[in-house]
Amino acid sequence: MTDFSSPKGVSRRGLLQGATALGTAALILPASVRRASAEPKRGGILRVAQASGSTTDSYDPATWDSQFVQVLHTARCGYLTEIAADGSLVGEVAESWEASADAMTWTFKLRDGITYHSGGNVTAADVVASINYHRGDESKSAAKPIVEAITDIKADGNNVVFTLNAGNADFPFIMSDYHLPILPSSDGKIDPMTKDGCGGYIIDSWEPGVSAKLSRNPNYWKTDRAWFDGIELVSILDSAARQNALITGEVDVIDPVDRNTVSLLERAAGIKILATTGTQHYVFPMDTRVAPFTDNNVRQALKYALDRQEMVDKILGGYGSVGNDHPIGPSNRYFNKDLEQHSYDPDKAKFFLKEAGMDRLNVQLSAADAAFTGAVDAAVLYSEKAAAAGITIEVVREPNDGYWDNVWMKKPWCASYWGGRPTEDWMFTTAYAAGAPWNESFWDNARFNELLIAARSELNEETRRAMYYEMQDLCANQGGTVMPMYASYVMGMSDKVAHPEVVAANWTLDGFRAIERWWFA
Amino acid sequence: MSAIWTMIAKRLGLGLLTLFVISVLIFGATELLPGDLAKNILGQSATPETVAAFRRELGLDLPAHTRYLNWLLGAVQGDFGTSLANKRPIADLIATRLGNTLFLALYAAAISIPLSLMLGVLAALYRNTIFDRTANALALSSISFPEFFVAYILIFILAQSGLFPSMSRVDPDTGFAETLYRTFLPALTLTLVVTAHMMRMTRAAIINLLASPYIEMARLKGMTPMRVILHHALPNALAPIITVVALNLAYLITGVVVVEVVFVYPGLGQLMVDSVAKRDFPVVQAVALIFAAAYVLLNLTADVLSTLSNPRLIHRK
Amino acid sequence: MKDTTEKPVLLTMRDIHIDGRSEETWSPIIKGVDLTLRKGEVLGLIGESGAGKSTLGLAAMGFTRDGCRISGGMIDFDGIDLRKASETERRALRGKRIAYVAQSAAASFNPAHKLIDQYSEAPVQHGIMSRAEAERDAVELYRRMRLPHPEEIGFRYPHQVSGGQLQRAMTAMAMSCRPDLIVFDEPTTALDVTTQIEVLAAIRDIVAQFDTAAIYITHDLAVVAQMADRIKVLLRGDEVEEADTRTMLSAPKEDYTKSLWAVRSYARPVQPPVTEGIPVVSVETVTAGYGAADILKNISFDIHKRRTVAVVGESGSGKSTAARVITGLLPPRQGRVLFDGAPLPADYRQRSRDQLRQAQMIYQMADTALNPKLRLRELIGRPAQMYLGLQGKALTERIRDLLRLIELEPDTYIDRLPSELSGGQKQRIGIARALAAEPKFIICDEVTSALDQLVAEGILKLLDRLQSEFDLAYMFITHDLATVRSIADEVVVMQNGRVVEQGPKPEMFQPPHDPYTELLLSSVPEMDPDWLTRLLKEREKKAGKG
Amino acid sequence: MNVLITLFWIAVAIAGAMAAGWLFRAAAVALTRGGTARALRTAPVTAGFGMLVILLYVLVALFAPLIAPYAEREVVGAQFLPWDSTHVFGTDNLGRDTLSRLIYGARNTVGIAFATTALAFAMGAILGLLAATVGGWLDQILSRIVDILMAIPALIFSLLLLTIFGTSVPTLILVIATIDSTRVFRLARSVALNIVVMDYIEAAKLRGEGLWRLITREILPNALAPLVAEFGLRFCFVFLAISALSFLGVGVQPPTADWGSMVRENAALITFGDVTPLLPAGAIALLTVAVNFVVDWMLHRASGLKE
Repeated sequence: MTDFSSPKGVSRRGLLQGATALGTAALILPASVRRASAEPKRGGILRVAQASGSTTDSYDPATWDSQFVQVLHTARCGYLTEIAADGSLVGEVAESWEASADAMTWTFKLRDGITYHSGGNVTAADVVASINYHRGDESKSAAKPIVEAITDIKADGNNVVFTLNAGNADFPFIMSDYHLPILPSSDGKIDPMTKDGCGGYIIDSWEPGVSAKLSRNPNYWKTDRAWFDGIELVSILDSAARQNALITGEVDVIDPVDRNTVSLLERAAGIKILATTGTQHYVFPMDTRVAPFTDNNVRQALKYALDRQEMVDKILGGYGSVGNDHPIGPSNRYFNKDLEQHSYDPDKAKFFLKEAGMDRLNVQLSAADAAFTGAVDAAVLYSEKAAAAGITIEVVREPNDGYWDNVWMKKPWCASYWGGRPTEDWMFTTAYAAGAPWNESFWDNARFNELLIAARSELNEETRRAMYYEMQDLCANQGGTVMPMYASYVMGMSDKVAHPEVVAANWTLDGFRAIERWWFA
Repeated sequence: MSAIWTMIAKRLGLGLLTLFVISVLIFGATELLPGDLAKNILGQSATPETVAAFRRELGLDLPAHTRYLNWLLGAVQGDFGTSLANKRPIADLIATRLGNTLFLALYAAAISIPLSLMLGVLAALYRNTIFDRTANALALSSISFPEFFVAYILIFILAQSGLFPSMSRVDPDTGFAETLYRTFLPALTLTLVVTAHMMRMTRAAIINLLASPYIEMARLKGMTPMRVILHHALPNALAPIITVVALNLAYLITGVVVVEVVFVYPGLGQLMVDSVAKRDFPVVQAVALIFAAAYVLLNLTADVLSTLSNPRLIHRK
Repeated sequence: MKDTTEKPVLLTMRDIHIDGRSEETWSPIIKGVDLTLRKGEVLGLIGESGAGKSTLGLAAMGFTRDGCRISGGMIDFDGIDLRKASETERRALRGKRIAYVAQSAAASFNPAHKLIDQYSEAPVQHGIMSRAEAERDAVELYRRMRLPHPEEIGFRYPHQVSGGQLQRAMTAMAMSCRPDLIVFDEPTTALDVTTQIEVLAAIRDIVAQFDTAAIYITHDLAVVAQMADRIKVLLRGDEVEEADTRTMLSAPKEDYTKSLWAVRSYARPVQPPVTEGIPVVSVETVTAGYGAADILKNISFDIHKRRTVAVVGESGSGKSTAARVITGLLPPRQGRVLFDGAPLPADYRQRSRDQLRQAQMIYQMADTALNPKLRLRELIGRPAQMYLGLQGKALTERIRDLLRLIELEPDTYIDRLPSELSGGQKQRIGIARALAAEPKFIICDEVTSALDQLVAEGILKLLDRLQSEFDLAYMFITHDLATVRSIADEVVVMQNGRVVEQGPKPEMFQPPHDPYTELLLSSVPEMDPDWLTRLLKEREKKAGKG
Repeated sequence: MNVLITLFWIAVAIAGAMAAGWLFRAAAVALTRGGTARALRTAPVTAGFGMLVILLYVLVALFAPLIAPYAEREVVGAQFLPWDSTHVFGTDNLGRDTLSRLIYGARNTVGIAFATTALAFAMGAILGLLAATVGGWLDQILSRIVDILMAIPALIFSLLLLTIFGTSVPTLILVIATIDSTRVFRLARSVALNIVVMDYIEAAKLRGEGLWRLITREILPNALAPLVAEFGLRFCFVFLAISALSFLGVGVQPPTADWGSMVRENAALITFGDVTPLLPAGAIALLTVAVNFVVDWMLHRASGLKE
């Protein structure tokens, strides 16, 4: 689908997904592909077509909000830390890091000998300036909330010392966020519009909204990365055009693949499909402050009135898995395996409606493909299945433009999506805690809120697990969010393109790093 | 001839007025659109203070009429400002895309205008024959398919077989022949879209004249049907044909965003749509004015050419 | 007149049948006419509209208009069977050996090309001359056609040349390949009388010079009398009779021919001029015009009850503009119009409904004056409904009365559309519409000039009867002096926006005349075959003296 | 060889269509009387075919619920089922029956297109006739406004307006109609300019007729032929406008089936050689061709050319 989605939506995506997926299930490749991937080698120009990219894109890291700039600048820049393909955290510009006992002070030791494309060395002062750019009252950065906890940053020789306002064991993960590249500085400030960076590729030319050309950084410090000689990133908004470009061999990789036709594409000669499943999930949050959603029976009725497997099959083309009305996925540490899976059950839905004192229910569901690809279709399927339970869902297609401004968290029931969070606490805190800015269902459950705070400081693994299990139960059976499915990232590529056995699932395109991780077979 | 100059001057004046009104309209419309650039870039996370800071920096805190007047003042002096979103001068942003848009429009026109005139003349000559009706039905079918669909079909037939590229990626370094080759499919798509209209108009304009006494005279002078049409009817049918050609040229310049998207061709349409989505007002204005100016100028050119094609209007008694 | 009986036959048409298609059926237009033409001979084809003159003339070229077909008969042109010949063969003849001169030169010259280009087209395309030769030849023929500035006139566009000159240029063009036969299709009908003389003379001379055979089609007997060696009379696709010109004029055999000849004799008794009483309409020192130019310059005349004032002049004389001033469509710059002694507001929009009602107008072209989409019931009924407030049955009764007044059977016609009427019937509807308002005064703007003579006479008689029945005052705008003779009480002669002479009709037709009136009067063709020759001699003599 | 076979089938299709048109015309002539029958008898076979197709579309639209094997929005199976006897044209991306969607699409698409065009003509024609009749400053103002609206690219303009006002069907109709009405205005005005110089208009003015009657009784009936012809064309362009808008993300509300959106939804399949998207596109094309065949005939009649 062509995505003329509001930039607001995209920036929101950046914010909500702005963390790494800890413990996400990495893709395990079939044996045949594994063989082809065996030996990385240098050479070739990789051409990647993506569904985003706008003429208004810029070099300024404060504004990066779409996949095109995320992938482009990740190739150009280095970060303090990097999420490895298996989900673990490794150092990049930082060689190592350590925390004080209360996890409030973090010291990062920088790697020696990393240089910018322009030749200068990466210094601690650059790190301080790069992070400070997003902080402070005058900051206009979309990353401001994730660095808000930092109260102070100091350079200490080759070390950088961060002081936080509260302990946070996950802080190094935050430093891998794509908004936070390390850029050259002078007088304690970075030039946000600089084209310089310390990543594996140098931007030769970039026409925003059209394409970018990059060439390999000859002085790149990583010796086992950056196999391609050059990169061409193209923005192809139209999904059919993207597929055609792959079929006709004009690009090597496309992302994403239209799930409607992915099975047809798979059959084409010389083309393979790569899908990675992480924590990305699609939701239909209800405003629990507004009737009829104030009544949990109504919410429960709605949760039994949709056919999740059908949605996975028809909306995701099978590339995904069913959800259970809470945001914790099977790859999470404390995923509640014992929780009853909600399934399509019109009788149960009717039962709950009766409990709510209703025979019939009429509700409006607002959706636009800006929320997620196929959102409108998903809403239509929902509406069809719900009819059997005496529930009439009127699907309202909202304009993509302005969706996140006018519809999301404004209309009583709408479509939305989450990239997921690496930890249960982070996910719940962001979107389910009472008063949280993105608590899209405005849910306020006393028990849940209490457990959330308790679990954060609970050190006993079993107790903690029990708490998170209960929270998932609360979320699923009393929460205001219908969560039908987890969606995989689906990419298409020429079978000449090879990648490591393990492909990162925290983001699409191997965690935005396919450019430096992949090679031509 | 002086009458023509007066007309041109008058029409240019009216054209400027049109552009002015359009700039007000577009400004008003972008004001009505929900959200502004500051909020778009900052996202939901922004505190009221940071939004204010952002707006102050971009001048979005000023009242609407002040912002408009500032823009107008710059525009009158030829300075269209910089994009709010990425700070690039709008002139730079637009230059290559305008070139691309014009190139594609001219390319499509270079195929479609001779083609449609030829078909129109032939259809008029062989009117009500199988040829006429087939050409007519084919032309109508081609305009009744949505543009993107025509594009997909052409890609399926001509690109997947490897004859032509499915993407029209061009940059200033691409050679002319190569550019022609790469943009062939979008040009062909647009040709299919506009040819029918021009062909039908050519045919109708010619047939409309066939009952004229001077056509009968030409036939009675023993002229061949082809000569009657080309030499006697066509010169007198030029005015409506020129008008419809101008309208279609204007469409080729201003209305091809869908084709740009499908063929990944960096033209003005995509820029306009992107800028509307981002509420990047100065860019929206600049592109809208270019479109409107193209329309006004093409119409003016059409009127001048129509006048020149009519001896009654240039050779007074 | 020349004797051509010894010359070889050029064109033979035997038992020609031509059909025309209307809707889905073919109906006959020409029903078995024979025609023979010898080299150098001029045959006059005469008849009213619908007689099939033009169709027959074109058939002589092996040509039919779209929607017509030759369904029977034989056409032999100088040994070539035009019906059996291929289209290519026929095309090779057209323009080269058979040429055509159309009624309206202004419409038949291609507006996009210069005269000389159109002249050269036939000789160059038929491979007779080179372009340069054709241009030299054009100048020569333009000179022979007595066109002013023959060297330059060819380089003008048709719209830059006057109607009479265009008609001569077209005749020259027809001559460009020195054809054996020219078909003249009403070549002077659209011209003013004074211009007509020159064109007739030029055509006659050149046909004689090149010894070209001609078919001369016209509805005007006096004209054909000057041009033709023989005359053939057609009526509704049938031949009535054929004879040499003098015989035909002096001793027509058939009743129809006689009735054609007789039309010119209608004249109603002249009523004495009114000297006292308030005129119904009084035009006082009116000057009016469009833009900067004055079309009317200080004109005055009165029209009394039960009287007909004929305003005569050639095109551009300002007679129609005078009507527009009276109706209020064109407010005058100076002067005023009085109605029953009271001044009328200059602009019709300021006039009261009753003032509008009192003055009605009948137009020249009934085709454009009647809304083609309205039925007669509404066309006639609307004024009665508006002005007199008639409704329902009373209205229908009134409409039926009006239809009877104009001699149309109400039951048959009341729900017809104008397109279902003949030309004369349409004009009658125009009259009924004017009468429906029960006016005192009617402007008749060239009401008969688009009609055949017999039909026109009927209209004039009707108007005459209505005038006495309803005490109407008429302003009769016309360029046709014959009409003036038959119907006017008083005459106003206009030229270039001025009144050159005015007075009661008997005086006007008696010398001494104003020179312009003299020119007008003398230019009206007469039935005498020698009239043109005589007139030209007289004018030459005068010019010689002067 | 393949080309020959294709050509053969195209020829067969054309012959079949013409035969159908001929039969329909014969039937229509037999069933009508008077002027209508006479007019019909002169209709070319193409016009007969056009009328037959239009009639079929209208019938399908009217009786959609009776004809369609399944309901408009009913999910009847897996997605993209192949063509078979249960689902003649297979199923769409959500597993709805394509044939049923096509049939209901006739109702929605033709309905919306008709409403839009009618509205555009009501606005454009009235204002255009008014401008031509009154002339002077009113004409100047209206013409300038229309010039300005026409100078803004239609697609982008409608996108802007729909973003501002939302994409409900009434808004959609209103926005497209407004933009379309500028074109109608131009046509109506230029046609009327040729009519207002006629003597019968002068006669009506001199009679003291009011503006409304002047326009509705004297001018409109005479301007009808070119307006109706334009109506046919504009009517078809509405489908395209809706389709292009749905390409840009604004269009008819789901789950309403409309051909423009159906083409859009399934368009990508054509690049895999699947002809399913050709069905709604073909439905639009067939109607366009049919309407224009009829329009051509009506124009031909109005022009009075005899051939």
